Amino acid sequence: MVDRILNRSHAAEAQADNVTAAVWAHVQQARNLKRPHTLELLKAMADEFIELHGDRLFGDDSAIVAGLARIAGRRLVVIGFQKGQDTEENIRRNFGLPHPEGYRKAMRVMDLAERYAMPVLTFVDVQGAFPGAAAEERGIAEAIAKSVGLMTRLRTPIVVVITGEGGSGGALGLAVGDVVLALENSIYSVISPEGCATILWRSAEQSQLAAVAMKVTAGEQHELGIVDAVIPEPGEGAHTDPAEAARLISEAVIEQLDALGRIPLDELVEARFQRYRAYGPFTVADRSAAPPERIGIADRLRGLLAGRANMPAFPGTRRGGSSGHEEE
Amino acid sequence: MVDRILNRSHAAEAQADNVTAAVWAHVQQARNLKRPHTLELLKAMADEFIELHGDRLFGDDSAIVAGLARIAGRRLVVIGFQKGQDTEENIRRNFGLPHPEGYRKAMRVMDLAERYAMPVLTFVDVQGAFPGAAAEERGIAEAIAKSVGLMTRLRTPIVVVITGEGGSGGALGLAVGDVVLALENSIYSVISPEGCATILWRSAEQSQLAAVAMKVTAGEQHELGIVDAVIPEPGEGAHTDPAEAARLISEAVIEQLDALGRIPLDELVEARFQRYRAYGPFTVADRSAAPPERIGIADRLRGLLAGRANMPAFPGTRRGGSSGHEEE
Amino acid sequence: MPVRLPFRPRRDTYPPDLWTKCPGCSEMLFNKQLEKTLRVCPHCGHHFRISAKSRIEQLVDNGSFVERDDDLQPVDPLGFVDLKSYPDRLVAAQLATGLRDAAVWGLATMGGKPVSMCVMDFGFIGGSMGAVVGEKVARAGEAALAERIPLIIVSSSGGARMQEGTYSLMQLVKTMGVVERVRAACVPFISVLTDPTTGGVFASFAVVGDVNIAEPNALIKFAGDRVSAGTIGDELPAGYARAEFWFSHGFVDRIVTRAHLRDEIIALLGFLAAPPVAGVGEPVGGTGSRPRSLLSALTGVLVGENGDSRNGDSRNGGRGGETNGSRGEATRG
Amino acid sequence: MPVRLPFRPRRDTYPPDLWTKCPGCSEMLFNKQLEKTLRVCPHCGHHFRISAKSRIEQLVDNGSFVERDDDLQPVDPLGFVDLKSYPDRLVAAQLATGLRDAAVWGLATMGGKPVSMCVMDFGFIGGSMGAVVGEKVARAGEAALAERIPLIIVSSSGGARMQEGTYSLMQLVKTMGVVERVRAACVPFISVLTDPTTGGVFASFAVVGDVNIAEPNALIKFAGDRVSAGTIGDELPAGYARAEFWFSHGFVDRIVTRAHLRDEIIALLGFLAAPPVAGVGEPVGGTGSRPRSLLSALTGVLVGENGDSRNGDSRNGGRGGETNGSRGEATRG
Ligand SMILES: [Zn+2]
Ligand SMILES: [Zn+2]
Repeated sequence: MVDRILNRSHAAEAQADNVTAAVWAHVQQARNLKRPHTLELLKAMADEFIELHGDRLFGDDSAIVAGLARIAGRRLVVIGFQKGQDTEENIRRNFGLPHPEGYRKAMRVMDLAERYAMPVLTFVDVQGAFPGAAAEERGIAEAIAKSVGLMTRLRTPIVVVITGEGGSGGALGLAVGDVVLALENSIYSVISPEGCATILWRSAEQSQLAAVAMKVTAGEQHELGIVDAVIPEPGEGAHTDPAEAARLISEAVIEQLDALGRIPLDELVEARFQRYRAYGPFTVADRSAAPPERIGIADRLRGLLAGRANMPAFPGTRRGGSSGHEEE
Repeated sequence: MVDRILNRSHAAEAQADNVTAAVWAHVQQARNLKRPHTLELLKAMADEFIELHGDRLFGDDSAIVAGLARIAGRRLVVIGFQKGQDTEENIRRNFGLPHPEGYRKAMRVMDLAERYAMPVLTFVDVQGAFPGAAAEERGIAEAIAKSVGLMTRLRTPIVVVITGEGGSGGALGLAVGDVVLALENSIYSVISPEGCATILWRSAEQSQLAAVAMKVTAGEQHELGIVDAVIPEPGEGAHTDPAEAARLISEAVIEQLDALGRIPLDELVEARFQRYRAYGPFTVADRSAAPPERIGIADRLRGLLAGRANMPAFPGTRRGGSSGHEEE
Repeated sequence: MPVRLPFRPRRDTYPPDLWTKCPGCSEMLFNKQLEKTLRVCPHCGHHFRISAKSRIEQLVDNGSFVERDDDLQPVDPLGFVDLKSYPDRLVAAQLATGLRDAAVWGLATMGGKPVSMCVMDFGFIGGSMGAVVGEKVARAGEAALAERIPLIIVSSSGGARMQEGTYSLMQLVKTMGVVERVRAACVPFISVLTDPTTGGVFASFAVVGDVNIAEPNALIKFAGDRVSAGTIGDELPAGYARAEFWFSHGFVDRIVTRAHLRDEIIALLGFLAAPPVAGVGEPVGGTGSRPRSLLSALTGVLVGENGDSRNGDSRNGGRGGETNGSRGEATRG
Repeated sequence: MPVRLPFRPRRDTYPPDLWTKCPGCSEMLFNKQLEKTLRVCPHCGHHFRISAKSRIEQLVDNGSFVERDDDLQPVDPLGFVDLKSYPDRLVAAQLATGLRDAAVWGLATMGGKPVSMCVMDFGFIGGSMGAVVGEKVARAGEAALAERIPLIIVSSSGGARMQEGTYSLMQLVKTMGVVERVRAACVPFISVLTDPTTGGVFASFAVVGDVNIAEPNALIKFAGDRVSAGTIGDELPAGYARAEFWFSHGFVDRIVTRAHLRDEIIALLGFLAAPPVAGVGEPVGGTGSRPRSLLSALTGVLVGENGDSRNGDSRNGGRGGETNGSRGEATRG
């Protein structure tokens, strides 16, 4: 659809506008405040949930909840982001924007999962980590890095469900898994569309174009191999029938857990590592194509751009790497 | 000497006063602000020292220093308490009273010691952990517990040197080792004499009696088996000749490291565990001495106290447990 | 000749036919009634301190507790004398509590599942930890390790016992050493912090449970003596160092009222179970099988594993006035 | 037909016969002189950004660096277009830097000891991390693992590369996965954070070195874009998110001036050496033998292990105006 935006014929432009509007509607849907969050989903899915609190270092972050849950007879550790249901709760939960303590609590509870042989299920719905100084100076970067690192090696199955907004590193801190599922109306991106537009378009108003360019929708992320499967949402979206949404999620999660539970742990962890090891396509240049004599940069640029047939892969290269999941 | 204080004949009283004065002079010596601290000792002992900073969680505690040192050609991790040399430095170092970040930094650096096969050397000289709310609320208790726990299982030799005041849990957080040495004028106690007096005598003014009762001096702690060996101090004390004090410490430490280095790690860690597992004498009561009929408490108390021949061990019990090191 | 210590079970420091004034709300409470509410004020929820024996009775399946090592007895390694001699203090504490020292440990079942449990008694020299208390905590941990059954420690202590000097300080190391082994072996450890849990007990095993549970308003802190001795003159905020303070500072997982404590622990035991072999535990999907314990054979007192409840329903009466059972719990089917 | 990319080595963005105004102190600095001080202002100590190639030259033993995987080339997996197309940005960056992407990795020696090194180049699309950068970091880590030689990563990056979308985000996982394996294998990892190290690079490998070193005043932060985009309106204090800020907040071990960086790393390598077999390492007293590396045979370029210095003393001239080499260093014999 990006190509369409570039070929600015009137028809194409109209079509691009349609696409952009559709993508943006999807983004709005993913951000709908009424969507069920971790605790609402657990209420519907779990027979039992014992929330655990605190990072044993500094505090208890209410924007990330974690605990022990029994779902369809299975013992699980469940960790997820939690926004408020109303203004008061939203303030108490910092509008769902986590501080480092949230990820450190998550790691502590993941450690319990590993030691007591419980699979981990995470629900991801966060605009991003809290961007203020309090989170920064207490090491939100360190907390996310460590949580991601722990999840690459945790010796128990991990199923991730992107339920709303999978926003950047803040989301990734709980989103490393053997299986990554996504609700139909969810999004996942390396940076918020607003952030991307601010940097690349130098205007937050171009967020819609950024959302299109980054292919943020669950469906597109599935095509890219980042998301393994998309879970359909009931009615006009998960918030219109949270119980049914929870049922669909539960069904999908249990199916995955059953499959993962049959894989020996060593293999499981190795496969998870290899999954992420493989992400990100690149090519290998033809070494025989040696650099030419140095000439004026402007001329060369012009010539190059004119002669360029078709990116992505530069001509004269052979394809290497993989887009991760597609390779398996 | 406690017995002497109890038998209040005049001669004995005078003698008790002498003992008390001597013990208190020892305490003052241990607390002499001019005694060399970790960095001063390292300056004299180490060919090289690279200080490492920060707990990777919240801050860098300047009351505990940690780093990589080369002493007599050996790679070591050295961790120790650090007071200031003058008022300004004392303020910057919080008068040598550590916050949780100090112990968490220590644990991080101990982990490096284990992974890169460097023995750990600690210097202990601290009145106690910082007793204020900032340390409390960030988990000084948790930090000390975890540091003690880590030291019970760290897979590398640990040599502890009590150089000044070994005060309570704050000191213990860096004082678990395969070998515990103490400078001649140092002290080691479960609580500061002032704290003990406040609680048991209900007056901080009885600190001197508390110091006597707790047997705080290095020599007494050696007799109790808590300290393995006492390192003599030069001249009027370590502060009168820091270079010579450092040389004597270095000599003692290297001798211990040589011995510890010959022990396979599994055995070393097991022996360390068993050392601390055995500390603290107790007895096992004779089960045939069944509880009598219930009678008036006061009468019984009186009768008991009169009939009691000699504590510690209650009559009718066989001795069990051990005083730790003495058993080996 | 053995002197027979006049051990007598501590019945009740509050005679059942009298009244007690609640320090929380100043209501006069009839002791017999208070006993039925597990010594929690039905008006304001104030949790009175209780003895180790009462605590155990409230937690375990009826009659399942088998005490171990009740014959361990403290000695006086330093010849310690303050205003009284340590032996005198020991005898007085023994007479008052019917205990030989400030901790009781043993094996029991909770909801039919075997556990190793150690409970401290504040009535014995402030629940302070000397060699015997450290030894009992260590043995409880070692039994949990050997049987691969959960370790439950209920703390109530002023900290290390000064009268045993640095031997008491070494109990922090002894207990942490064992608890680290329990952790490494993937054996569960639930720490219950009750009023008060301070000093060296808070700075060792009590703070490092897989799950830390605290009773409401329990005083929990490390720097007890020196703050109170005026070393630091900070103004301390209301609620400082209480259970709720530690909850918000991230060191307590859950605050649970006494009425819910047993159920809460049983619920946790439904999740925290040592896998068959430490650190291995191949395919972990499914429902998490736990190995049939050999404990029954050893103790000879365990109720059937299916027994998820016990009798003693009388205990469940009279719990009116309790507020919500546990903080931050989202759902509980 | 292959299009031959006009790769040219970036000599110097500052022609040597001209002057540059220091953003730190506004002094006019003669570029040739600036080059001699490793692009550090001799007046105020301002550290100018430098290219990956310059960085490597400054750090490794002369001529010892053998680049690996210089043929890895980015693609455009999303067909990304903003104000320019991603391929256009790539070509422009390649022309400007002579690099195919924002990282260079290879094997080298420092003070005679083999290392695996990966250096980022901020000049290439802000040093952003897409698939190629992530791959190079991962391969550098894997080489360190395979050879059991220290891993050294010098970061200089605006974070994840937006144009590769979530593939860029996945580079955080890829790199952390490898770094976790490096750690588990007891292979040393020194992370050098230079101006700027932000976003997903700070939130992955850069923050988790065994030792984290930062250059003075380097901007280091995670929440770059959103703070600057005005999402949060907090007043930020002076020095916020600079190297010294992170030092005082406990995330940076040492702040080291560029003039001392090589010596500092070599000194650290004298301590941080992978033991013969991961996690085993029987008796650890003595002087810590390190296994004779097989690397020499593989690279064929290493200098002798005794060589603790290199030539290139000219580099050490003209370092006047440098202040203390590293913060908080106590003694250094
Ligand atoms: Zn009341
Ligand atoms: Zn300047």
